[in-house]
Formats: sequence, structure tokens, C-alpha cells
Amino acid sequence: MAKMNLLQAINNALITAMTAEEKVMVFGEDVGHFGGVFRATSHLQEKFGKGRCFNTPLTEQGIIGFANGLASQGAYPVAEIQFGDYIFPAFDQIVNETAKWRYRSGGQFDVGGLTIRTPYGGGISGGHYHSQSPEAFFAHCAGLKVVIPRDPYQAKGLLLASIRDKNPVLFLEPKRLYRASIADVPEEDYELPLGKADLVQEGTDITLLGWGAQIEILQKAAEMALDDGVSCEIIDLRSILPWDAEAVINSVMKTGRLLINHEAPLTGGFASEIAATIQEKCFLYLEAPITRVCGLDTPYPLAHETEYMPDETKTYEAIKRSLHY
Amino acid sequence: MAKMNLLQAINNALITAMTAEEKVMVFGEDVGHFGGVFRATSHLQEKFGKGRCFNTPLTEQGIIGFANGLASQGAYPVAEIQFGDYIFPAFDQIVNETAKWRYRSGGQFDVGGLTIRTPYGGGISGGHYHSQSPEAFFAHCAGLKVVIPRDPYQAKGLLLASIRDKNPVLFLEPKRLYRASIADVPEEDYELPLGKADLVQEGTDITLLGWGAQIEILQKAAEMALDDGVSCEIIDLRSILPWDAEAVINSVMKTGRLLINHEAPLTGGFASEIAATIQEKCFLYLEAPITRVCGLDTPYPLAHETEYMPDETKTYEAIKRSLHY
Amino acid sequence: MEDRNHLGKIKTTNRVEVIGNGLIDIPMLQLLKPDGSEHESAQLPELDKTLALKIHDTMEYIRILDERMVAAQRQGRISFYLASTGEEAAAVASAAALSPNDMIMSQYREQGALAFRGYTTDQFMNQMFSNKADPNKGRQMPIHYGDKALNFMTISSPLGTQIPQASGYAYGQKMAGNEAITICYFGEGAASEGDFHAGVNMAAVLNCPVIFFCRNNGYAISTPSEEQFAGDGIASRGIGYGVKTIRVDGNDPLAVFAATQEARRIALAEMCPVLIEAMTYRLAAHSTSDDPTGYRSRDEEDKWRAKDPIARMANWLTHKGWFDEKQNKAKVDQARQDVLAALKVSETIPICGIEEIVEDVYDSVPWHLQDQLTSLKAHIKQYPKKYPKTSGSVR
Amino acid sequence: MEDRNHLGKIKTTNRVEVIGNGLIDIPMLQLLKPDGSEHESAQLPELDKTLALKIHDTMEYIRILDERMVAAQRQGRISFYLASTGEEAAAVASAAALSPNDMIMSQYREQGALAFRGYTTDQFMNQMFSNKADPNKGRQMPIHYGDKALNFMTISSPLGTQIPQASGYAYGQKMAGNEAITICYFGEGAASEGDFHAGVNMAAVLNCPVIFFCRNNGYAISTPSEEQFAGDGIASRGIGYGVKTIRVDGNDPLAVFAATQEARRIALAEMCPVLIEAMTYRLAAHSTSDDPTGYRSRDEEDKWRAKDPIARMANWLTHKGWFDEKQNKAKVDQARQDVLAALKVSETIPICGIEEIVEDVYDSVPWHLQDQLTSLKAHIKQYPKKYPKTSGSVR
Ligand SMILES: Cc1ncc(C[n+]2csc(CCOP(=O)(O)OP(=O)(O)O)c2C)c(N)n1
Ligand SMILES: Cc1ncc(C[n+]2csc(CCOP(=O)(O)OP(=O)(O)O)c2C)c(N)n1
Ligand SMILES: [Mg+2]
Ligand SMILES: [Mg+2]
Repeated sequence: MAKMNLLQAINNALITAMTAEEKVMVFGEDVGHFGGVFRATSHLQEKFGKGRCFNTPLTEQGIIGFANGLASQGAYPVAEIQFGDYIFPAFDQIVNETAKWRYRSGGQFDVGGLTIRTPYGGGISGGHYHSQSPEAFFAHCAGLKVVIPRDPYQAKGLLLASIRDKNPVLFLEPKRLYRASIADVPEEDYELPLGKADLVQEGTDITLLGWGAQIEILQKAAEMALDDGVSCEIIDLRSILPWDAEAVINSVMKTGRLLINHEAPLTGGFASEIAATIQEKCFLYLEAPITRVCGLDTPYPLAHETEYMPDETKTYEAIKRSLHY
Repeated sequence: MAKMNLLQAINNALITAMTAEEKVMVFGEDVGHFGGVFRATSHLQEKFGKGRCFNTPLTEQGIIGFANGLASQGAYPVAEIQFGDYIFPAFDQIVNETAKWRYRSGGQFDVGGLTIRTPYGGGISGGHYHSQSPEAFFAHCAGLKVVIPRDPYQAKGLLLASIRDKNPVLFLEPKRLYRASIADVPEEDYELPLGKADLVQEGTDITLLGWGAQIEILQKAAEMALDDGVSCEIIDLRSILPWDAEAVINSVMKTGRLLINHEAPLTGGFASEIAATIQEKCFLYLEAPITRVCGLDTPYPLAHETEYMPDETKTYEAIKRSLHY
Repeated sequence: MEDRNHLGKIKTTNRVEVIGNGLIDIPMLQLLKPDGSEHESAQLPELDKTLALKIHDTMEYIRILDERMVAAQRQGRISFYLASTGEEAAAVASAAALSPNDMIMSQYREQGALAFRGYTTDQFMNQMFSNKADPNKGRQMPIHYGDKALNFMTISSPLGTQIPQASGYAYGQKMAGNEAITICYFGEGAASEGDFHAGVNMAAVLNCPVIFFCRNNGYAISTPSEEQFAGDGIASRGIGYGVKTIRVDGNDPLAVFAATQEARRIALAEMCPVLIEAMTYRLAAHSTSDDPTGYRSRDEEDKWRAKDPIARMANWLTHKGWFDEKQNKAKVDQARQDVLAALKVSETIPICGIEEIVEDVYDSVPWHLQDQLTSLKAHIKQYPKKYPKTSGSVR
Repeated sequence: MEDRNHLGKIKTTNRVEVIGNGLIDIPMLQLLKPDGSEHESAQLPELDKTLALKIHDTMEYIRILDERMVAAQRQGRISFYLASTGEEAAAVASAAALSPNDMIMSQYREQGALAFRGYTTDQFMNQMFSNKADPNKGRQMPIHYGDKALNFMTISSPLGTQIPQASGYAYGQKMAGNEAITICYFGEGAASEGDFHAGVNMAAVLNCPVIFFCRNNGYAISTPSEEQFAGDGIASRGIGYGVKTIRVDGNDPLAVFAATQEARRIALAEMCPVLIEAMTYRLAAHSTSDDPTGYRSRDEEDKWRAKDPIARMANWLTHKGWFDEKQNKAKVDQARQDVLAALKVSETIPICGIEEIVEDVYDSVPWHLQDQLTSLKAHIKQYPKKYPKTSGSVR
């Protein structure tokens, strides 16, 4: 065990993966000698050579195109997109290529070795283009897995599992927590399961569901609610696609109430899918409408960042509304 | 009035718009002399000159980038993307640029004059890459309007409104109906409102909601249900973003049941947003869970196209399940 | 850290020099004249009779396949086809210069390369009829071939995407220490996509052993190349990327062979990309959905008909004394019959069972797809007539 | 229909010629030596004293602004800054060659162009403090300036996107019959994006009067240009697109001015794009989030410090007898004071009211955003301490 922040945990996971498997290769803008603008890839080039950790030219569509080809050849590319906001030039390569590669070839070829890492989310005064949470865009794309860790321990275990998973994985890192979240992380190799939610806190009155950096928001709101005597169950979804509906269904059958929180804008955010599914599966168990506490339907604003965020007070108020429905 | 198919109605709308306003310019791959692979832009180059209707090089990101710049200059570009499946290389230009242009400049600059036209949807033996329904990807993107007509009359009126709307509009054309749907269309200039749903058929037992080519599927299913004595209300959403929640809420408050049908894959499709919103707004009125009849969560398959489609029998069965819940 | 100097090799001038055409001429390699006779000064590649005949026969086979399948589409037997008429040399003779270990990532008009590798008529048919004998499981439109055993990556429709992918594939081959390269085919239209820029530049910077093979056939559907770019073809771009470049007469099979052989040699020896621009002409319609009479003249086409690569090769073979008219006729007749026969068999083979609709989305079928399959099967059982192709096999 | 011949201008060869470096040398225009003295043979552009001093003073102003704002960021007064130190000539002298009607679409390191157009210190500050005096309403990070009155398009962070946009804007200017062009600035890193390829190619084919102005400053954050491309800079690409191209010493204000003037003349006269590659060096850190000591040597930086464009201009002005050391010192001192004073004022101006959070998403506020605003306002009223910047003004 060692104390690590989220960046260190990711760096450690990459070292672990590259040590165990020669075909793991890490690349992207500035990830080489410099170690990436957040330093998630520090020292990898030194340790593993320029062939396995390198800078690419500044082209996200190229990075993912290249990574797709490399993965189809049998390697395990771990491609970094410098900010989640800059993943959109690669959208075609991801949605039309990565996600459909195996299916279109009848399983003859695949890019299962591919992992795309990218920091996402706001709360760092990043404005429009250093704050977006793009998970829902990819959740509508069959063939991908989408994974988001909430802390250093989860980050290492989920990233190792993602790299080794036989499917392409988009791994979104909550950059607000990069240095803020510190935890004990095993130095040895371990994996956490993809597609499985994690029960963060048991409770009986309402289920609070989220992922990534919003889990700590849910925890804060749950504490506020506890003062009112409300017992919240908190679930970290961890995998957005495929997602663990069963875990959510079981919890909602117990609590009768569901609140989903994400930073991305409300309309068409992934909370909508969860709400749509759960209202169907738990129709007779729901004691109040499923509530979504999400970002506004605007581009991410800089000056009004605090107001924009689905924070703990907004969550707490929504919990109360749900309970008093 | 003249009988027109959907392509003719679109062609007619373009001629109407270009005649009325000099700054309307139409471009894209093969749209010039040839008139587009579907011939939606036939004769425009002849009529209005090469400066106002022209071929572009084969680059969707370039087409939309160019269109963004042209719109910001004050023109009304109508950019064609040859197939909806090929809009993804332009995703960054649309999501990060088109949608955020006005907001990021505090309203100093905008690309409100922009309209993007593209054929979408399956049922034409097009397989993976000539069949996709990408509306949900754009519905999660504040700043855009997304519009889908169901027939030639709607197409002309909505397209004219889209071109003249002060906001960028993504106009998705149901290509399965291009030649199949024929209707009386006024030869004069008219507009239909954006953001407003259209009541296609009144009914009392269940609300069937859809858009584009799926409206005729809903109509067929409603007929089947009528034989069982079930009265279906059919709503064509027409605008996916912003969408007319009020119309849906009012209908569901009356019928107590909602079924949403779209061709796009289920998970993260726009039905999820509708279901999430309606379960909240109509919680106490719903007599059964909101049902989604959608495409499967797979890439669009060629050989199994018939099986993949959310057709009238699947819809009819879902109506029955809802009524017998 | 060593000092860098990005101005190291740049000279200065004191006058405003506007570089208009700053390229040296990029000439087009031609070994055979359009009539099939050798250019006097031409140095021909080593090419034995067997290989020469294989190139010729493959081109002829593809010509026949294309004709038949266009006809089959007109008869409504397949939904779509895309012929390579007039461009056979570009695909076939380039593939002939490769090793079978080399990966082919193609656009869609390179059926000749696939046939050269040994793809059988049955395989072509099964793909086009989307039947269950096709390893691609009928999931894509006709002509989206792919065959792992032949190192031919399954084709996808979005244009240009295979270009950076080929760079990545080649990088993987290099890292694995394989004595193999990747060839990436694309049209001059596709070369306008951003992916072209990204892929070629990355290959240059990251030293990927890949051949970028552009078929410049003058058209992208209806768009002529002068509305596609304003520079000197695609070859002129390679130079801007620092990529070695060869322009070749795409209708001259020997020149294409020689150029590709040299490109492959360089790619492997120097671990670098090489760009080939093959100048040719799309004599066929873009696809069976297209009608070129709307955008080009018959006369223009005729000029290119006169440059037919197959006749050119046949003439050369004849000069060499390697061509037996009668034998060739027999082969042609046989091929016609084979295609027809295979077509007849293939169209009766059923499509995959309904389970396949959810396979291969992931390596295994996740819960939600399992659920969707279960409902779908129940529904098909309820409405067997609505789903005639699968209801028979639903258990 | 007229016959087309896409091989019209192409010669043939009978030997396999691999074009390695097929470019004629693209030299770099330099009018002033690094010490500011004129090259003997140099033909200087017409430049009167007023304009020459304006160029110099603007560069100096920007140097001061950059220094101050980097310091302000260190003090935690603004969240982010991005300096253009060492590259002032590229932005300022190119802007000086334009008409105020020309549209500027910039990347983010061209504050010099904006200052030249007349953007005031207050305007700079208001943008950087995201306060309500900024017409961009504080919605983007510092340095994302934009000003409609000055024909300076609001900057957005995604790299390269402005390149095809500039082509479109210029096309609009042409169609409207304006006597104006668009200039599009970008870095050599951004030139790797697919949008670069798309934008330059489209401008060439569609005859757009646009100047593509590339600042090749050797780095994209930590990535040196040799890991960005393998060709002869960015200039070599222009030629492949059939775009007239000028390479210029980006640290020579007179050369930049002359090159841009000529480019503008050509763009308007011939209705075509012109590409300028300005060779310069990013002496500053990439931004206040960056520390270049991790990837380049102090020694390398020092070599470029010696090529300072401001000193070069000052020396030339001195040779001309146009430079008054004392007056200059006074201006510099004044600028320092102005910046500090404006900063102090600006940081006290509040941000926009909460209504603005939903404005400008559309031309008017749709129902769902109205609902979201209503809830948000109610929530802010309930938790005023949590939202100190807006709670005061919520009604
Ligand atoms: C990204 C994308 N955009 C558009 C299309 C539609 N499309 C199919 S083929 C084609 C023309 C391609 O021309 P070229 O690359 O020159 O190849 P050729 O057909 O001449 O062999 C177009 C526009 C596509 N398949 N993919
Ligand atoms: C699409 C996109 N990808 C990545 C980034 C992150 N980023 C910001 S600046 C930069 C380097 C740009 O280098 P260059 O274009 O050479 O300009 P310079 O900073 O040297 O002026 C990068 C990678 C971005 N802003 N946009
Ligand atoms: Mg072509
Ligand atoms: Mg740079």
C-alpha cells in the first residue's frame, strides 16, 4: 500500500501494465518525455523507451485512427486525449470505427486492446473547453465500454482492467480530483470489474447514483440529509456502458427513490437513460419520480461555474423534494 | 398545391429560400452540377450559379467548418452531409463550434444562419454506414436545434423555418421516405414552427410519440390496436431539440400511457430523455411504465435489418403490454 | 538537453518571394506505352511468366466479376455493387508486388488486390449475398470484404479512416519485428478528408512502414478532381509531409508493379512511409447507384477506354510470347461460368441465425443485449411471417 | 460537357523516380538583420514613421502586458495567462499590413494583432477577469478575446477549427463583394489537425481570399516541431495545395509586414488564399500552466532571446532617426502604470448576473432553460453564501 493521488495511481497503473505486457504502448500529445500536461505518463518514456511511449502530432483524429490500427494489429494502445473537450475531432474514429470494428468483420478483426484515456469534468475554472463531461455521447454507441473512476484506488484497478479488457474502453478521468483525491493504493497488480457498480454507502430511504468526481458530492449531500434523519444509499456506477442496471434496480426496489447526479448537461445526459430504464423496471416500487441533478443545458460557463455545478446543496434539496413528494 | 415526394419538397424549399434571400448558399459533396446523390439539390447550380450552389472537396469537417465561418459572416449556408453516418468527422465543428459560437462570444458573433441537412435512417439495405439515426448525439448539445420532418409537407415548411431560424439547425431527412412519401405541398412560401410537436391523431388510451419515418410505423401500429378497440394518440415531435415537452405532458396526462419509438439504438437514444422527463412531470398520471420501442444496441446490421427495426408489430405488442400492465 | 534549431536548414532571402509552384515536376512512371509496347529506355521489373500471367488473369477475372455483378444488381439479385473497370492494374499489380504477410487496408475499389491474394469467387459471392457462409456475417453492404487469413482488413465505408489506421497497423508490425508492411489504398477524393492529413503526417513522424497508395481516378462520385484540389495531384502533398513519393501510370501494370516493389523496399529498409499516386480513370459508374452520364461525356470516357490496362498487359504478354489467345479465352469462359455458378449457390445460402444480431458487439454478449435478443426471439416466434429470413431457425 | 483530363500537365518518365525532396528551397524572407540593420539588397516596404512607431509600440505594449499578466496569474489574481514573448512581431506586423475591415480569426497567441487594432487595456482586463464589462460575458477562460467592432472573432480553444472557418468567412466576404479578406492565425502544432488540411484545401479550390498565417515557433507545448512533422515546415504544404506561399522571418517586423502586405494584395487581386509561414520561437512558457525547463534548455532559449523582434525594430528605428529613447521610456512606464491601474479596476467589477447563464445559448431563451434558470435562482436565494458572486443580484 502507498498513498497516491489519482494521477499517481494512473501513472502506477500504466507502469504496471507496461511491465506486464510488452505490447502496451502509450501515446498522445505531450505524453512522451514531458509526461503529459498533467504528468500522468511521467517517466514512462524513460522506463520503456521511445517506441512504447511517445508524443504524437497534434491531431486527435489521427491519434485514435492510429490507435485503432495498432490495436487491430494486436497491440494494447493506451491513447491519451489531452482534454475530454478535444475528443470530438476523433468522434468519427471512435463511433464509426472503434465501436464497429468487431461487428462489421464478424469478429475476424477487433480493436479490443484499445484504451482511450482522457481527463473530463469541471470545477477547475476551465470554461467551455477544459470542463466538459462527454460520457453520454459515447454511451449511445454500442461496442464501446465507458469507465469512470472516483478515486485513486478505483482508478488503478479499473484502468488495469480496461487496458486488458478484450473490448475498446473509453476511460474518463475526473481531473478535478487528479491531485485532490488521495488514497491508499496497493502497489501490486489488481483489477476491478468493468460493468459493475460499487456500493459506496448503504442506506434505506433513497438511492443516490453517480460516478467520478460527483461521488464526493453525493457523499456530502448524504451527510446533510443524515442530519435530517434521512438514510441515503450511494452507488458509484463506475461503468457507464454497459451499465449495471441490476445493482440500481435492486437498490431502488429497496429504497423506493432514485436521484441521479452528473455534471454533464441535463438533456440527453446519461441520467436520462438510467431514469428511463429504472422507471420501467421499478415502476411499482417508486414512491417519487426519479430525480436528476445535473449541469444546465448550456455550454460550460466560466464566470458562473459555481452556479452551474450540480453541487451538494442542489443535491440535498432534491433529496428533500423526493422524500416529501 | 402540387404533388411532391419528400426530395422534391426539399428541392422546392431550397429554391424558395434561395429565391427569397441572396445569402442562402447550398454546398456539400456532389451537390453542385450533379444535384446531390439523392438529387435534393437538382438544378440549383443552374438557377443560382456556381457561387451559390457548389461542390466541396470530400471533407465533412471542412464543410461544416467552412459553413460555420460563412454563417458567422452573415450568410445562410445550407450544408449537405451526404449521409448522416458521415456527419461524425464534423462532430467537433458542430458540438464545440457551431453550438457554442454565440454563447462564448456573449452574443457578439453567431452562426444562426447555418442549416445542416443530412439524410438519416435505415430500411434501405444500407448496413452500418448508410442507416444510422444520429439525433441523440446532437440532442445532448445545447445551442443546436434538431429538426426531423415526417413527410413532404412538413419537410418544406420545417426546412424553410430552419434556414431562416436565428439558430443553427441540424435538419435530418428520413431517406427511406425520400421517394416513398408523396403529399400535396403548397408551391408558395410557408413555414412550420420549430420546437413544436404536431398532433397527428387524437386518441384516449395511450400516447404514441415518434418522429420522421417512424410516424408511419406508429400509424400502422395504431390501426392494429384500433382493431382491439384501443384508441391511440399519435404525436410527431418534429423538433428533437428543444423539444415540446408541454405537448407530450398534456397528452400523457390525458392518456396515462406513453410509448416512444425511434430507430436509433435504445441506450442513450432520445426516448430516454423523453421518458426521464415525462416520468417526472406525469408521475401521478402514469398508469404503466413509459415504453421505448427502439433499435437494438448494436451497430446497424444489414442481413438482419428487418429484425433490427422497431416496426409496427413490435410497437403494437408494446401497446398491448402497456395497456395490460 | 540538446539545443534544437527548427530553422537549421532554412536559407534566407531579402526579396518577397512568393512560391507559386515550388515543386519540381513530379513525373509519372510509365514502362509500357498504352499499346503495350515497352518504352525504349524503360528498365522493366523482374517479372516471370507465372506472375505476369497471374497479374493479367486476375485483372481479367475482376473485369468479368464486375460485369456480372453489375448485371446481378440490375436484376435485383444483390442490392449494390461497385466496379473497378479500367482501374484493375492499380489494385492487382500493386498487390502483386507485396508479400502475403503485408496487411492490406483498402477503400472499396480494390477487389483486384483481394482476388490476387486468393479470395475465391465463393467468398466474393457470400459477402455480397450477406449469407452465413461469409465470415463477416452479412453485416455490411456488398463489397465490404474482409479476410483475416489473407491479411485483408474488413472494409468500412467512412472514407479516409483507414489512412491513420494503416499508420498504426504498420507501427505495430514494426514494433513486433515483423518483416511486413501495410498498404493503404484510397481515392483522390478520400484524400481530402482530415484523416488523410493526420495519417500521412503521423506515419512520417513516427516512421511507419506503410505504403499510401492513392488511386487518382479523376472523380469522387460526380466531383471531378479539379473541384477536389488545386495542387499537383496527391503526389505533391507527400513532399510537404517529408514522405518519399512516386507517381505512376495506374493503367500500366508493369509500372505499378515496379513502383510498389520499390516503395515496399524503401518502407522496410528505411522504416518509413512511401506515397504512390497512381493516375487512372474510373471508367465504371461510381457504383450501381450512380449514373455518370449526368456529369461527364462519353467522349471523355472513350479516351480512357483506349488506355485499358488489361489490353495493354495482354499486348505486352503477346510481345513476350507468353500469351496464348485460346487458353485465355478458355479461362475467361470458365471464369464467367464460375461466377454465375457461385452466384446461384450463394444466393440460396441463408443468412445468419438471429443470435448473430447481438454477437461481436463485444467479445461476449452483455446482459442488455442478451435481454434484447430474448425479447426479439419471442417476438419473431409470434410473427414468423414478418421475419421470414430468421423465423425458421428461431428456437 | 467538356472533356476533362486530369493528367493534362503531367509528364512521363521511364525510370522509377522516388521524389525525396521534390521542393525547391523555400527561403525565409528577412529584411532586417537580427541587429536591426537593413540587408544591403533588401527592398523595404513603404512604412512611414507613424506606422513604424505604432508597430514598435504595440509590440512593446504587449511585452509589458504579458509580463504583468503572468505576474498577476502567479499572484492568483487571474486563473490563466498565455504570453507571446518573442513572437510579438508575427502578430503585430502582420496586423499592421491589413485593413481594419479584414476579419481576424486567431488561435490565442495573437494579442498583438488585437492591440494593434485598438483593443484597450481595459478591454484586455475585463476579458481576463471574466467580468460583466466584457462583451464576451466572462464565459471563457482568460485570453479568449473577441471584439465585433474590431473585426476580431472571439477565440475558441479547440485548435485548428478556425482554419476552415476562415475559408468560409472569406468566401462570404467575396460573395458580399467586400474589399476585405480574412487572416487566420495558427501554430505549427495546430497545423497537424485535420481541420488545417480541410480548410486550406477548400480555400484553394473555392478561391477564398484568406491569408493562412502560421506561427512556427518550434513548439506545441512540449512537443518540438521535429515530432510534429517531417517535411520542410508548414510552407512546403501550401505548395501541395496549390496555394501561393511565403516564408518569413517571424522576428523581423519589416519582413512580416512586407510579406503580409503582398499576401493581402494577391488574395484580393486573384481571389485566392496565400499561406505565410513565420519562423519564430516561443520564448514564453506555453502558458502559465507550463514549465518549459522540463523539455528545453536555457541555452536554446538564449539564442532566441538574441533575436528579439522588439530590440530589432528599435534598432532599426534608431538607425532611421525615428526613435526617441526618452519618449520610449516614458511610454513604457505609462503602459506599466496603465496596466496595473486597469487591472485594479477590472478585478473589482462583478461578473454578470445569473440571468446571463442561460442567455445566448439560443437567440432567445427557450422554455427548458427558462425553467432551469427559475430553479437556479430560487436555489441561490436559499443558499446565498454558497453563491457569493451572484446571490447579491438575484431578484
Ligand atoms: C466520410 C465519408 N463521406 C462521404 C462518403 C460517401 N462517398 C462514398 S464514395 C465517395 C467518393 C469517393 O471518391 P474517391 O475517394 O476518389 O474514390 P473512387 O470512388 O474514385 O474510387 C463518397 C463521397 C463516404 N463513404 N464517407
Ligand atoms: C483540439 C485541441 N487539442 C489539444 C489542445 C491542447 N493544446 C492547447 S495549445 C496546444 C499546443 C499548440 O501548439 P501550436 O499550435 O504550435 O501553438 P503555440 O502554442 O506554439 O503558439 C495544445 C496541444 C487544444 N487546445 N485543442
Ligand atoms: Mg476517385
Ligand atoms: Mg507552436
